[in-house]
Amino acid sequence: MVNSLDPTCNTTPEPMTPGSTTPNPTPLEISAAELTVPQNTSAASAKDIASDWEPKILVFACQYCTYAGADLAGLSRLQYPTTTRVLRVPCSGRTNPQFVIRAFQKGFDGVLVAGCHPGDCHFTTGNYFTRRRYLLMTRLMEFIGLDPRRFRVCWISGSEGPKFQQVVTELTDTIRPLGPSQKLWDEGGISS
Amino acid sequence: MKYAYYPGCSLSGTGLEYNISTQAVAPLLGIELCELPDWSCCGASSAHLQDHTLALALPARNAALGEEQGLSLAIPCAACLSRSKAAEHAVKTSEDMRAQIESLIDRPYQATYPVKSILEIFIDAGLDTLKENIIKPLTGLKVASYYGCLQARPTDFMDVDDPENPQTIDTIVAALGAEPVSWSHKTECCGNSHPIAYPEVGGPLVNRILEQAEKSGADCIVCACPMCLGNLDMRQKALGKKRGRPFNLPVFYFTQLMGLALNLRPKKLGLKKHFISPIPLLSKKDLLKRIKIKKVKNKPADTPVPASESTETPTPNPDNKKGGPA
Amino acid sequence: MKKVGVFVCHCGTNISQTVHCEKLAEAAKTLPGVAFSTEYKYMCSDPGQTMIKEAIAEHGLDRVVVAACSPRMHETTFRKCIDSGGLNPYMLEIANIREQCSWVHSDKDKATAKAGDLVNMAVAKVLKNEQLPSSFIPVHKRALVIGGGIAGIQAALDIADTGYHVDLVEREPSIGGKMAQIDKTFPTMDCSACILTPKMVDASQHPNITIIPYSEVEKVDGYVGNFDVTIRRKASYVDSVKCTGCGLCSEKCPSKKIPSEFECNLGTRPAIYSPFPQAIPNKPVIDRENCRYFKTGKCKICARVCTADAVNFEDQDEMVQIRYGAIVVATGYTLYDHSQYGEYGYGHYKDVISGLEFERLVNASGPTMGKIKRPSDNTEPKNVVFIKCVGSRDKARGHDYCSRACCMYTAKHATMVRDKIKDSQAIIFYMDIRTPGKNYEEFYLRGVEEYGVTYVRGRVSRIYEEGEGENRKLIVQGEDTLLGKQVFVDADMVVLATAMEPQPDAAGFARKIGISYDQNNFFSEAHPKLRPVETLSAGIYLAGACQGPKDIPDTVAQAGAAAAKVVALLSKDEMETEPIVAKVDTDRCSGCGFCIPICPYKAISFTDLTERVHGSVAWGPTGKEVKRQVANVNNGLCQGCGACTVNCRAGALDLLGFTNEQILAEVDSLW
Amino acid sequence: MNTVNITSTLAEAQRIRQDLKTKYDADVGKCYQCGKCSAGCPVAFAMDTPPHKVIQLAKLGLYDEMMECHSTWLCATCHTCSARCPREVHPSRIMEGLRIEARNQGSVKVRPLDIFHTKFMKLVGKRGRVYEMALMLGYNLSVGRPLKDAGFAPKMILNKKLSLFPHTTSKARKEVRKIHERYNRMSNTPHPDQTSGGDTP
Repeated sequence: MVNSLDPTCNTTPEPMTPGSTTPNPTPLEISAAELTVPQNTSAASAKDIASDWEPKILVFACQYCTYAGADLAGLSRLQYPTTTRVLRVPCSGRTNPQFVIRAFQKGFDGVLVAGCHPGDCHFTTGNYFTRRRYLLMTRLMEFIGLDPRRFRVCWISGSEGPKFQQVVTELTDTIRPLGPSQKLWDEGGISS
Repeated sequence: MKYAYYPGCSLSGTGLEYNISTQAVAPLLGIELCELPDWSCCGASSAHLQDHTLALALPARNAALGEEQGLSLAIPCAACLSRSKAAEHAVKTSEDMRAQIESLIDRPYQATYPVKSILEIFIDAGLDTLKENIIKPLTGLKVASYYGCLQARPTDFMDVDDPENPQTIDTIVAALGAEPVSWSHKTECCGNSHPIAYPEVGGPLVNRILEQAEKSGADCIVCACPMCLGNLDMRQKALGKKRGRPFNLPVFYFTQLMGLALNLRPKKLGLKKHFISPIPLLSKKDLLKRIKIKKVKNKPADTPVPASESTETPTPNPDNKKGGPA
Repeated sequence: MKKVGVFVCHCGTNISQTVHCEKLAEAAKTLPGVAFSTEYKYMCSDPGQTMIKEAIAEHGLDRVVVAACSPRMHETTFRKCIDSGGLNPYMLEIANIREQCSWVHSDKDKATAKAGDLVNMAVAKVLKNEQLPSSFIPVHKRALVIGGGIAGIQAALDIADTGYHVDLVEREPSIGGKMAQIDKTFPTMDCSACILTPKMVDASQHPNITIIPYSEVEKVDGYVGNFDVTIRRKASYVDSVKCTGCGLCSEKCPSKKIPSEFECNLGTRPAIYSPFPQAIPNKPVIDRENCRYFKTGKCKICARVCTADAVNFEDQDEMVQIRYGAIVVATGYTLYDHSQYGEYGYGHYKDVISGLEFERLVNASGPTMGKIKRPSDNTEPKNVVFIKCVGSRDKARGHDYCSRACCMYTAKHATMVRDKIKDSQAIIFYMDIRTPGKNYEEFYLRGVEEYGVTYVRGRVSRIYEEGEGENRKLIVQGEDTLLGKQVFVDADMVVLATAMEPQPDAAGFARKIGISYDQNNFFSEAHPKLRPVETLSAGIYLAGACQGPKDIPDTVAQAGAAAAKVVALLSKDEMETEPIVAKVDTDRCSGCGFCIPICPYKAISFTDLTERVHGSVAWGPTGKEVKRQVANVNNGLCQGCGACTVNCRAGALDLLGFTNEQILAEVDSLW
Repeated sequence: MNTVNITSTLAEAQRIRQDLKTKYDADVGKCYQCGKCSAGCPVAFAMDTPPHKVIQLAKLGLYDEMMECHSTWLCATCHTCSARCPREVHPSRIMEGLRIEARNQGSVKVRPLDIFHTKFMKLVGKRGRVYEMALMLGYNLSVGRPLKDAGFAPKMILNKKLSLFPHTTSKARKEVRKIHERYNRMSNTPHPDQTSGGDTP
């Protein structure tokens, strides 16, 4: 559609980004490997997690690509764990970082934000903003001590059913040994 | 460039002339080949028909020895090359295969030093160093370059330029001044060990290659594998008799032709060890005569007596330690 | 009082096989706000929909949750259903318990628990739904067809016949595409030019069609109904108005020996040329690389001989910007480059040619005037071998897919060889013979029975040359898998049926105009079975081989379908758009403007707001009038992506249908 | 016999396919019987069952017939088929795998070839390098044609292309022997050499 706004260099300095208006170099998924695992997270040792405990993971899926990819995984009957709950958004750009924090506060053990591959976004620039916002968001999550392996951003297109299955399974297997997410959990729960 | 030279069993026996010609030519092009001590057989044509893992362990042992010296293996024989590359590929691609091989050879092996064929090494050393040192270009010699099957395949780890129509030997032959002939059976199989062990099937395989080479109008065949040369050279007379007309296609190793062009003595290249003698062909093309180059103290040699019409006066290769071709 | 109705669908057994639908419906009753909950075998069926409408009436429901298949399948169906049930269509949420639950899990209890959570989320969201009035945008009554092959021509004609104006953009100097290069067409053996040129003439003379030749689409902005397209008219150095198409310049042009792309480099053309005799528009263009004047600065013979003084060497590329309501993409295909097949010797052996090159050889207006001749020495070949699936159905070096048309055109070629060359042999090496169309099988059988074409079942492993000059033969080494024997053929010529591929720049082009493409770079249709000519980008339609390999009958059918979709769109003055648009809460908006540059459709702009402000005695009882700037969203431009809402720190911007409250309600619903 | 009931053999086919896939990384399931491997095979003229038919036998699980065919023995391992296979089935690896399995079952179809390769490996096992003279003599004796290729011997000996004595180094010999021992222990099937053809070196 419209390419009027050159996606890679957004003119207005976003308050959250400290002056970095240069297009960030890596359009790739933000993989757990790049993040430093904070030492002090009290990763529950394997033995005291109930053996049949299953993490609960919230997936923000963009309607045109990742949601379609998840549907394709269904059409091809690709099995994956029942740990994920998909929340449909029109574009990954709609996913406000505050929703992610809210999810962890309410007790989700993992959050996945997934959208179209950069360049393929139905709204042209939506996933560029996702990429930029969540590159910072992951730093913030690390800073406040949330284990970064619980939070993942990646690109899944409408024809990548197997990739959706693989990402969900991988994420479940990474989070299961980490045990329930206590770090941001607010027992009382914010009155809705 | 220094390599751990791995002659292999054939080059210590039936392929002796490939061994001596390689060792004669390499230093002239600044390539240092020091033989790998205590090398063992790579199991070439038989091991992988007995067992898959053992067939990878045998060549892996030699490559591991080379790795300990921090040198890549330089392998002339295409069969040994293929097996060593198979081991290298297995070690690189699968962890448990690497573990199995290492446990068999009781030695670490990470395939950090890639195994190289002599052909590859001479090409990497740069054809211009070769061209500079040519004293006697092999003009008028029409050559059918024969790669055989193991040089170009299997394609998942033999990274040759074009598995269907390789050009590596052709480029060397052209650099030597000879004329590489384009023909169709460059990479057709010569039958591996069939011509020796099962001639009823091996014979026709060798026969069709000789027929095609003859049809292409080549004077001779050049190859880079002792198995291929062995089959094409030893079986040629009998096959010629069988069809009632001798082929008369001498078969060379490309290192022998390089030696000739670099003005080395035929005896030093083992040219007399073939069953189909190349001497009549070479004398017909007057490539046997040696060009006398006056030995000159430290001044660069400027007036060699050019026997043939080679115009430009090539200065001998500076680090030619073995002394000028006296 | 909000009253939610929950309707759980079995979808036959698709859902009920791994989700306890009854338990799910029972559990939904206990959720806050749920007044009614039931389940039924087929919720999307008529009885299912009537059940919903009745429940709405009976229980006074004001919002509905349907737990069934993906919203991408039936969201519109259920919106229409509750609309006719008296509710605003957007008081609906769908829980996807089929594609994302029953089909992907096997443990029935866990799947039912997950389905319960999904229903829980949907109910929590629907409680926050508001009635959304749908908005309308104007539709510009003009269509653009990109690509002048048979697909583009047919689409343009069908649209133009309904009275709307169509621009037909073609990259080459003339329209006609690949079909113009073909000699005969299967299964009727019509001469391709005879059935194509009338359509080309109709297109050129049709009052509603403007052909824009030798041009390419540079940029596409805007959205359905309002595409602003920039077209680059490449410099042709010939004034199309003055030129009469007499062809004198081409005759006199000194550089003649340029390989002609139209003739697949078998024939030659001058530097100033029009590709083929029946070219439309029949106006030559100058090929800058090979024109002597542009290379050396001296020549201009064509300008001198031109009676109409139409040659102009100072011609420049020209950019044209036009607004369109709909776009049809018909950019066609190209052939697989079979030099990947070293074993077939392409490039070494002149007599190994592709199917399209054979078409040129056998074409009366081709380089050999229709006589089939060997490109190497122009002699007539006796034994012609055809090899199918070169590059198709080949994971190692080509494409996985089957190119659909090769079986038929190879059968045609073989029949023509047997027909045109006395006592010739046509041998086809095949793996399968795929004749899916009407009269296709009969056409293939006719070739075998009447014309004596030989079919050998097996793939050729290698081709090599033997012999010189006159008796030079191509030895084809294949296998007859039915006999289990190796098969050798001494062929005079070999024709390879190479795979159909998208145009080389297809991926870049798709990104440029905003449609998606698959892993083979063919453009992706909205749904392979139900919406084959639409794309996921509203207002852009597909026709022909650019969407996937196909033959001419399918292409023409698709072109007609695309035209029908375009006309359906253009027939409306206004188009109802989804009311999923951003909305500004002017009380909260501080006018910081951070949202403005985010919007890719430039839908947000500042407006002035005058309001009365109270708060201090000085301002008196009626307060003071204050003017300030606030953001304002143009509903027509906004496409509902929601990226702006995240940038708004004051929380003033929200996206209707996916408000912050709705999403947070979904997040909270599970705890 | 050319009628077969495949209902029972299909279960066997799964095992064969899985076995070949894990051991030799070659999946017969991918083959669509295009015949290109047989077309390009240099030895196909001498084979009773062309390569693509051998793969079809594997696909249908006709294990016995597969063990009976001579093709796996005649294969010259030139990998032309794998280089050109459009489905990347790697028929050369399948041939290799089936030949080894047939050999382990003891059903040798082309005895001369088996004798040559077994002798070759025994010599390598004993000395670490091939003792060519012993190989040729041993092979000729066990094939019963003592004077085969004898004509070549004098010239080769003269030109030192056939040495009368084995050339190896003690370290090479010891290490290779240990490799064979470790291999025997690891695969706990006695190395086929020990079982068949106990000819003297």
